[in-house]
Amino acid sequence: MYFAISAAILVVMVLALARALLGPTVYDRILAVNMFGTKTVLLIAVFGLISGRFDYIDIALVYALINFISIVAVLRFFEYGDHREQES
Amino acid sequence: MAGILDMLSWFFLVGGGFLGITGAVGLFRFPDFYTRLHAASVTDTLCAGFIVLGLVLQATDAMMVFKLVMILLILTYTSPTAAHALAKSALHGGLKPLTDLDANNKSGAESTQPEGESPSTP
Amino acid sequence: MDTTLGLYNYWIVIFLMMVGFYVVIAQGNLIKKVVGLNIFQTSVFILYITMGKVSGGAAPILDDSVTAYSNPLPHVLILTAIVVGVATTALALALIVRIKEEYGSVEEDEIHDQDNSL
Amino acid sequence: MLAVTALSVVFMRDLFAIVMLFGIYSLLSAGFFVTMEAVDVALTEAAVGAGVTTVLMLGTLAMTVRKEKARVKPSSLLPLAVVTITGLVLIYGTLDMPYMGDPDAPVHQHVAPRYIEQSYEEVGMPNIVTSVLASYRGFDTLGEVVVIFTAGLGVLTLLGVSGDRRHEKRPAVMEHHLVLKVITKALIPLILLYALYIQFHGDYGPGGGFQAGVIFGAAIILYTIIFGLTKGEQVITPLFLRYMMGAGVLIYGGTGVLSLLLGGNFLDYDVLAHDALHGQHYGILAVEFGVGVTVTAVMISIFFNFTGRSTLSKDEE
Repeated sequence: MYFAISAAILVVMVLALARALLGPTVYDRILAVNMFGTKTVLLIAVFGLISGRFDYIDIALVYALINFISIVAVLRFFEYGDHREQES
Repeated sequence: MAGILDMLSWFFLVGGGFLGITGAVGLFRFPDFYTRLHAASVTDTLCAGFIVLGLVLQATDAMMVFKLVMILLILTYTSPTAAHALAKSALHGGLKPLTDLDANNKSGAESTQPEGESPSTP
Repeated sequence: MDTTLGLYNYWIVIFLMMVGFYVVIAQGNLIKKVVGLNIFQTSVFILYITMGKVSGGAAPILDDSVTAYSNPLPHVLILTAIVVGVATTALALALIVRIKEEYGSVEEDEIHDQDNSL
Repeated sequence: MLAVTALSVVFMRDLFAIVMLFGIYSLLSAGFFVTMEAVDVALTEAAVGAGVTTVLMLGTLAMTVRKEKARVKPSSLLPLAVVTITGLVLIYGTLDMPYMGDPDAPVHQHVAPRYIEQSYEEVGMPNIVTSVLASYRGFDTLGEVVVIFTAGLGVLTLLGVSGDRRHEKRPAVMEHHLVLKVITKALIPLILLYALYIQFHGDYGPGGGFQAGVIFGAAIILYTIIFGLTKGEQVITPLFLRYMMGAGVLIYGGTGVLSLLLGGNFLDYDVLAHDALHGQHYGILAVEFGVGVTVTAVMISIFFNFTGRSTLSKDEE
């Protein structure tokens, strides 16, 4: 049953990856990466339950934090890059 | 008691999985960025919540429950925030919502971002 | 079938390694080269971790209920290698920034042209 | 999936998209490490690959160009041939490799059994990775720390901005993101607390100085991204960062020298306390702390330099 859940998450990941590859605008890609990150957190958490060792939860926690940081960073630099292009 | 908990947990897990796939299909199929954002972020948050809740009901260790709850908390904090920031910067960056088909969708997208256009160029 | 499953990881590693290699030697853009280098690096990490895997082994944190562990040594090596990797990547990127400032370009061809025209 | 992502990197022109894909790529490889039971490595890759590397690459992109130039001469045939031949040779080589997960493979015969069986008696730590990292292979790790320190110095020399230009007024870029600011304020203490947990829980679970340093650095980087470089440098001044970078290495080396003075070998922690196990414990704690301090300082200082440089080059235009 856990495996069914992980399979579902994997399907979601594949679709998100496809969107990241196709994504016409940059924002689509960022969105897909964000979703991908969230799903990785869930996948690792589920995996931790499968194996019954709660060390994995630590990793999932780190992911949840780092994912947010990277999204914010991407947004910031992207906005910043836009300003540059407009000015020059 | 254990049986009920188990059933509840499976209900959450299956619901989460279903929502996740729905969201991903939406992310993949919807026509423009804002609709995709809607599909992804709303289902994403709920799906994460469901799956983590399901896992919490399955967990045996108090520490594990605590950490899972932390994950849930962080996800419910960050994921809507990220979606909001994304929508805002997309609007700011000049990406227009798709207008011709459904006016409802557009007004919905704009009413949640009323301050989106005012603090613009430095 | 057994061969395929047992060696599948190595093949993926080699594929990734070659992709990274190709990017490094065939692409002219310096930033892309750094990404290629990183891909190469990750493939080496995966190779090591694959070697450290023992089937049925658990993560190398001692626990009474576990009998077999995966090999901790590759983990240690790779752990430090990742952090060192990001430090060197930062250094490479810093160099690229300086090159961009001096030459006004991050394309290899243009930098060569400028060097030759001096 | 890894392969698809890597391949698509080759064909993408837009460097920004490449960086995004690289983020996904490193998330994927971290997932792979989890399935391979390498929890410590996955933790590191999660913090480093998805967070810091992406941030740094974006910083570079902000300073250079976003699009790759169209190639003039399509001379990719020769490299392709070289790559294919090398790949084939390597694949031929794998035919002799032991299968994945085989417990009789040569890798598992040499020193690993000793680490697994005796490290608990000799070092007293449940996490074998930590005990090997800090105790058995302490010299290696010292070397790595010095490498990181050197890389930090290198970035400082290449991109460092001289003192008087540093204090020009720089506006916070994300001034208008109110929601982000509030959430970040709530999150940062959590991240810092979690980094400390990782730092000091490294003996029992996955974690240790390297990971904690990166996460700690990421928290400060997040603060700087949201509130601007000026405020970030008020939290941790660049001068303090430089001291921190050195101090970490010195703590590590100092532990070694201390054990030398107390009559043991260099980095032999047995002599640090009344019995060997406690000595090992103190030694590893000190060493991990040193590692954490250096890694934190180097990460933050690299990031400060990148951002400072990019705001400057913007002013010059």
